[in-house]
Amino acid sequence: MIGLGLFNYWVVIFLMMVGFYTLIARGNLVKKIIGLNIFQTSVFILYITMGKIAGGTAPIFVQGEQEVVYSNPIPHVLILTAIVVGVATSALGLSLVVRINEAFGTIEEDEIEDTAL
Amino acid sequence: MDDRVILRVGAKILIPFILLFALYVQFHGDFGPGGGFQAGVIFAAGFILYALVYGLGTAKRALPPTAVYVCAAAGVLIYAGVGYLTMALGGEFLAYNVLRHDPEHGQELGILLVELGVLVTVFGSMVAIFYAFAGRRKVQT
Amino acid sequence: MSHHLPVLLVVIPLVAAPFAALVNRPRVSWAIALGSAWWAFLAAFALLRQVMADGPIHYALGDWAAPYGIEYVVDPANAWVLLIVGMIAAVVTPYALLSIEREVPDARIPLFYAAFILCMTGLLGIAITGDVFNVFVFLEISSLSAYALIALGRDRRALTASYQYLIMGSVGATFIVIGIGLLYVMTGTLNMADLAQILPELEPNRTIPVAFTFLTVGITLKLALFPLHLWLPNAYTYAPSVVTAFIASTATKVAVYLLLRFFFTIFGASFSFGEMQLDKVLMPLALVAILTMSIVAIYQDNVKRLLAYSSVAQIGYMVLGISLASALGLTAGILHLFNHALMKGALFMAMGCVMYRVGSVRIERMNGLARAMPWTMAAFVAGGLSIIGVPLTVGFISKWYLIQAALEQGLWPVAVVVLVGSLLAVVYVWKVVEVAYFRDLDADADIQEAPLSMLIATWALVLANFWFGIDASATTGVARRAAEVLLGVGS
Amino acid sequence: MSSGLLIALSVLLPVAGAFVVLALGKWPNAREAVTLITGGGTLWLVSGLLPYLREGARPRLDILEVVPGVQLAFEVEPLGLLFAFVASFLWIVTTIYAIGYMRGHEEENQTRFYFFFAIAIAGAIGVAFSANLFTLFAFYEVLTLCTFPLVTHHQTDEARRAGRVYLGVLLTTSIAFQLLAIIWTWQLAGTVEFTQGGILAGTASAGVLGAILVLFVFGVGKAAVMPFHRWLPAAMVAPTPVSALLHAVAVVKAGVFTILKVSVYVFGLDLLGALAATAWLAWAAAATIILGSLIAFTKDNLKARLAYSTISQLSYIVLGALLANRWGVIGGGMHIAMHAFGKITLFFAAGAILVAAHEKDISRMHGLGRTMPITFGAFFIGALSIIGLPPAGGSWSKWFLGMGTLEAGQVGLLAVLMVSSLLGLYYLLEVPVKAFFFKPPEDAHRPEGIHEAPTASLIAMIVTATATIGLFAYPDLAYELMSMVVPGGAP
Amino acid sequence: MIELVDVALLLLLSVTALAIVRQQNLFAAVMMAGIYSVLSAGLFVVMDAVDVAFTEAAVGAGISTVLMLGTLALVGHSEHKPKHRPILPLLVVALTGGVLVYGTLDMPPFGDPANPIHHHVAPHYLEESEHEIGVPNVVTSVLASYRGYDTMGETTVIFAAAVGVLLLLARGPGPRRVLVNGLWTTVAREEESPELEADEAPATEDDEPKEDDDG
Repeated sequence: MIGLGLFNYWVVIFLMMVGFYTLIARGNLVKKIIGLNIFQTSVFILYITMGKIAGGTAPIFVQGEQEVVYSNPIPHVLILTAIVVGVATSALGLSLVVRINEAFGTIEEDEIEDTAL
Repeated sequence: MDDRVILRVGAKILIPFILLFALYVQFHGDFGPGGGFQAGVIFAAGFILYALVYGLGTAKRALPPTAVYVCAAAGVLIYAGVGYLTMALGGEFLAYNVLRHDPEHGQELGILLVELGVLVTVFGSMVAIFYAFAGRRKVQT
Repeated sequence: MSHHLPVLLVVIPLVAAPFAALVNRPRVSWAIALGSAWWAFLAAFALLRQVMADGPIHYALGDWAAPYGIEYVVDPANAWVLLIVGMIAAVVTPYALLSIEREVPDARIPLFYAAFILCMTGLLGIAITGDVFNVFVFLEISSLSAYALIALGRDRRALTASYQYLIMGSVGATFIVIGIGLLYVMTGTLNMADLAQILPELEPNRTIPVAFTFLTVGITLKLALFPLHLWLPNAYTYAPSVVTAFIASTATKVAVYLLLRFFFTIFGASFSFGEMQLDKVLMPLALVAILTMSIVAIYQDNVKRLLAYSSVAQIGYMVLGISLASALGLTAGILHLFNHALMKGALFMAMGCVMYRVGSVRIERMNGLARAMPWTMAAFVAGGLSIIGVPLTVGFISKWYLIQAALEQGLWPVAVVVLVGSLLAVVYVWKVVEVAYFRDLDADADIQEAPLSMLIATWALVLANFWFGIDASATTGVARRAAEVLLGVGS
Repeated sequence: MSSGLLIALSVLLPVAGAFVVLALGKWPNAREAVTLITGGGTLWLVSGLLPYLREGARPRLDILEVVPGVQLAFEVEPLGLLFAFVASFLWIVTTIYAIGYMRGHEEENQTRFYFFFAIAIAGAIGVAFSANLFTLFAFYEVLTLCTFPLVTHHQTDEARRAGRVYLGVLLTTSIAFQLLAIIWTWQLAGTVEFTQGGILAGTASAGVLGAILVLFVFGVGKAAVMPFHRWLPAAMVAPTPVSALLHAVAVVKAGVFTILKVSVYVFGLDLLGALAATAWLAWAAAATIILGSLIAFTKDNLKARLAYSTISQLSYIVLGALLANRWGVIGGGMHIAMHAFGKITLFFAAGAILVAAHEKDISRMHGLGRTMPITFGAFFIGALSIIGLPPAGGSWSKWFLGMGTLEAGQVGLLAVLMVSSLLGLYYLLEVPVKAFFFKPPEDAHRPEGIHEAPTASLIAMIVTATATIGLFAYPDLAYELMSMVVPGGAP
Repeated sequence: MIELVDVALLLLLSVTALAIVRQQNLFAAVMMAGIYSVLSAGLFVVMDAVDVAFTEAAVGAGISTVLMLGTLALVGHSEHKPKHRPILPLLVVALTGGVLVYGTLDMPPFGDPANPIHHHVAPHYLEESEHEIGVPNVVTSVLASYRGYDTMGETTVIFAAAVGVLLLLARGPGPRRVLVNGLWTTVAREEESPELEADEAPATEDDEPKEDDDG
């Protein structure tokens, strides 16, 4: 797996940037949230990738075996927290979208700007 | 609603299993993957399935919104409560060692309790959020 | 008890929030919020006194020694920020009682206070922790509740403002997470002190500068440094008055603190300013922020928006102090955290009083308002004088230090920009003053002075503006110590 | 009474009086009685300090340390005492005058007028007694701000425009230049205390010190050195007592006083004389003297003419300071007192004409001297003093100033003084000459017989006119105090 | 073998991500976002992060999708075509990505056990947690005990989100207030009405002001 070198990271960075792009370039408020989700999920992948040890196994102790290499548990813990934060943000963002739709009658950014004037 | 009989029966069979699975995830978290958060999500998912199939009204009668809000708040209180308890027992905040006579059991008990707190909050919050969304009606634009 | 003070400071409000959400009586929720706010204020004050006397306090959460567990570390720098948050909360909450009843429907008030307490808790948590990932968690607590609070503004544009803030805030937070991840991958630790120790020992590499960049951009998004400030004017304009007053005086301050912590404690001044040449980026941005945002403020018709742009300019002052990277500059920046909280708090609270009686803070609705609401407008004038930097107000003290710091390095053009910023402040403050004092009150307007509880809270901050502007030895003493701690000099 | 208490009370008494005035707003007689009593008390307190100075002491009162090394403190030295004497004495006279004027003119908001008037006096005495640049700057700005409501007393559009110019110029110059100069001084010298012989010598190159001097001279906008003189004519929209006391005495004298004080106690005459910038600035002052006179020449509105005359005369004092020798400083210091008495008499007369005859323009005052002999008589005496002719006090200060130019070897500057006096001879004496000897315009409705201003105003005018003559006969006190400022050989 | 799975999953993820960007039917986009989550969960399993995979599947593919669908049901599901070419966002994204790639150049290679990440704090957990805590799943130990405080924060985040969503969307009982002259004023205290069924709830019984103060 070491053979992959940095390639793995680069693909993940590409994924991140696809999400980031959707987030900042699109005018649809729901699409932005989807973009945010992809962006964040990809960051999670980056973290988990960093914690992987080639030939390692999930960090759950197995009785009796001694020579087991475990992958690093810390990124897992951090990402568990981050996932929760991510869904919390999405939920709040989506409820804002619902309210914006009720107030402005649209969820397209440019139309909102038009009606707000 | 009659044409959804299969759905309802299916759900009736499925939901107990989902809840059971959630409990398994909760208590198996020490040994395998899983824990309070995942269990809470699954619990909530089971209940949301119920609500989708039987209607929001039925769901709210089964589990009133107030109860859901109390759940969402109670989990945080349970978690922090463990912290206060350890403090009262002379340890640092969330130092589970002091919960029992020997540290290892204290840790186990502490983890169990805080995972319970997580479960309760996650379940409560997820259902509360679901209720909030489902209680909204589409605006004609 | 006093041993547990650092953690209790945060977790007492944290458990208060669920209670505030559950009781279905607005005034009980308010009382809970009031209790939490005053607790935070007093506890932060006690902590500050303790660290000033005995040096830093460490508290290992779960009794796991750092870096294995999360630890709370209190030193003069963050005790100072904790005090700012606690103090503003303690003043704003009494004020909130009536203001919120006017601006938020009753049914939402309990949840409002729950979100308010959570926002405060999050800010306290960010400031006090010694663990970089814990920063992120509490950052999200404060951000999520802040988004909800801002969306409660009664204008429908509060919703879009909140959404915009949510998007930019989440981008900022995600950048911070990326930065933390890159730091972690190079060092294997999340503890701040540990990071500070390991980072200088690393071989020169390309990852750490990138981590640094992401953290800087992420945090500057949160603190609304020009040109990443776009979320701020709308958010401040449309949020309920209380929320604006609280967030404007605390949230950006905590973000500035975070920036300081990363620049100076974790990366170290020699890396941040030597290798990364941070000053070359921050200083021009700060100067441009001071000038352009002050000018933009002049052209605003909504006074809350005017003050919001002024805030972006004032953030420029803080960042300018940081970018000088000297003890004096840092002292100026840290001092301005506190001073700006006092003045902007007072100004936004005065506008909240106007909102309470007039229902708008648009400038054309303030004709002759000084006659109907003399105390409110006097508070606005006093806060405005402080923004301008008239002597015997806190604004002057900040400027005194900032200019001194600039001159110390021979940067007299910087000093001139700071002063020009003050002059622009004269223009935008006086714009409001002229309308309130020189126009005639609309004949059919039936406007009374704001309620006493709101006035008292507002004037408490106004008087603090003068008190700490006349006797600044305490505030400057703490700011200097904080600067020394961050720079790693002195004790 | 200890000297510290005397100092504290002489600043606090007017403030206390102001608040009593505010409380007594509904009873005009009591309100004005309190103002008079306060004025008398203040004069008594100030005079109580004279013996200390005669013993060679410098009574000092430290209030508190604002920031480390910077004190809010008072220290009485002869120049300050002279200024305080002039301000507190003329306050009493002006109050007497104002009682007649404000009632005769049926002005509104008289309570506010007396309130801010008293605060302004406190500000002036604070300036006079300040022990360092910081304290001076603080009271300087207090003076600026509390005179703003007086300038804009009528709250009309015209007043608002004038207020903008007033505040704009004074705040701009003080914040942008003076504050910069003060902080720069602090940066270089490590202190801002006024010290005999100066504090800046040897701290930086002549270029830097010259720049600071330029910042000081133009930064003290109240000294009205061109091109920062516009505020003074603008302020003439205020009621006449305001113009009389503040814009002939307290405010403008605070400006030139600051320049004298900076010259003597911050730069020191030796350093000042060595700087190339001094000579250039002296010529800027000279230009202001000539231009001010020339513009005064063209003004038909009496108050405007007096305002430009003031601008011109202020630069005499600035010039005196910049001559950087003993005679120049003595002449400049004495001119503070001499010009004050002379100019206030002129303003009193102008106000009296307005109240009694409702005339503003000189061209419409032909023949008015016959109806108002006392007023125009007083005007004549005041004019003599301003021009510098015996038997009025102004001749002494002009004499010393002339000696100063000779000692400095600046014959050109002496010529400027002469030319300006000649111009003054015309533009000031034109008024009484036309009033006494010309025929009234045909459309003017002049009542038969003597029709003077209200008695209170007349009394005030007579007092100041008499004092102007008295100062010719007994200039001893002013001279004695100024000699203490620059100790040296006999003249 | 594992490399192959890894590469395949990454490829699929890329395809899905690009499809989401191009997709203008939001329903489809949401479904694909769910797929994206499931795929990443698969990748997490490959990377030994079973707990994370579990959570990602439950949250990303489950809860998030339900919420998004719920939102779409309320707001409609088609996206407008972007009007102008998004030059600036592309620049920002290219710059950000470029900086990140630059940053990875000195990162230890993927999967390298010599990576410093594996040598400071993590070994302590792996070696000590068994007797310090006694729970076989190290992730649980770290999550609930070593970094238990973070998890409490995380619980609070969820709670905060619930508070926020309820503030925005829930309609509770209580006195009815309307905007009069830009201010909330109690008009009449109604009976605390039993909560309305979703289907019967009037659309704008709520208190959204539609007035425009600034416009």
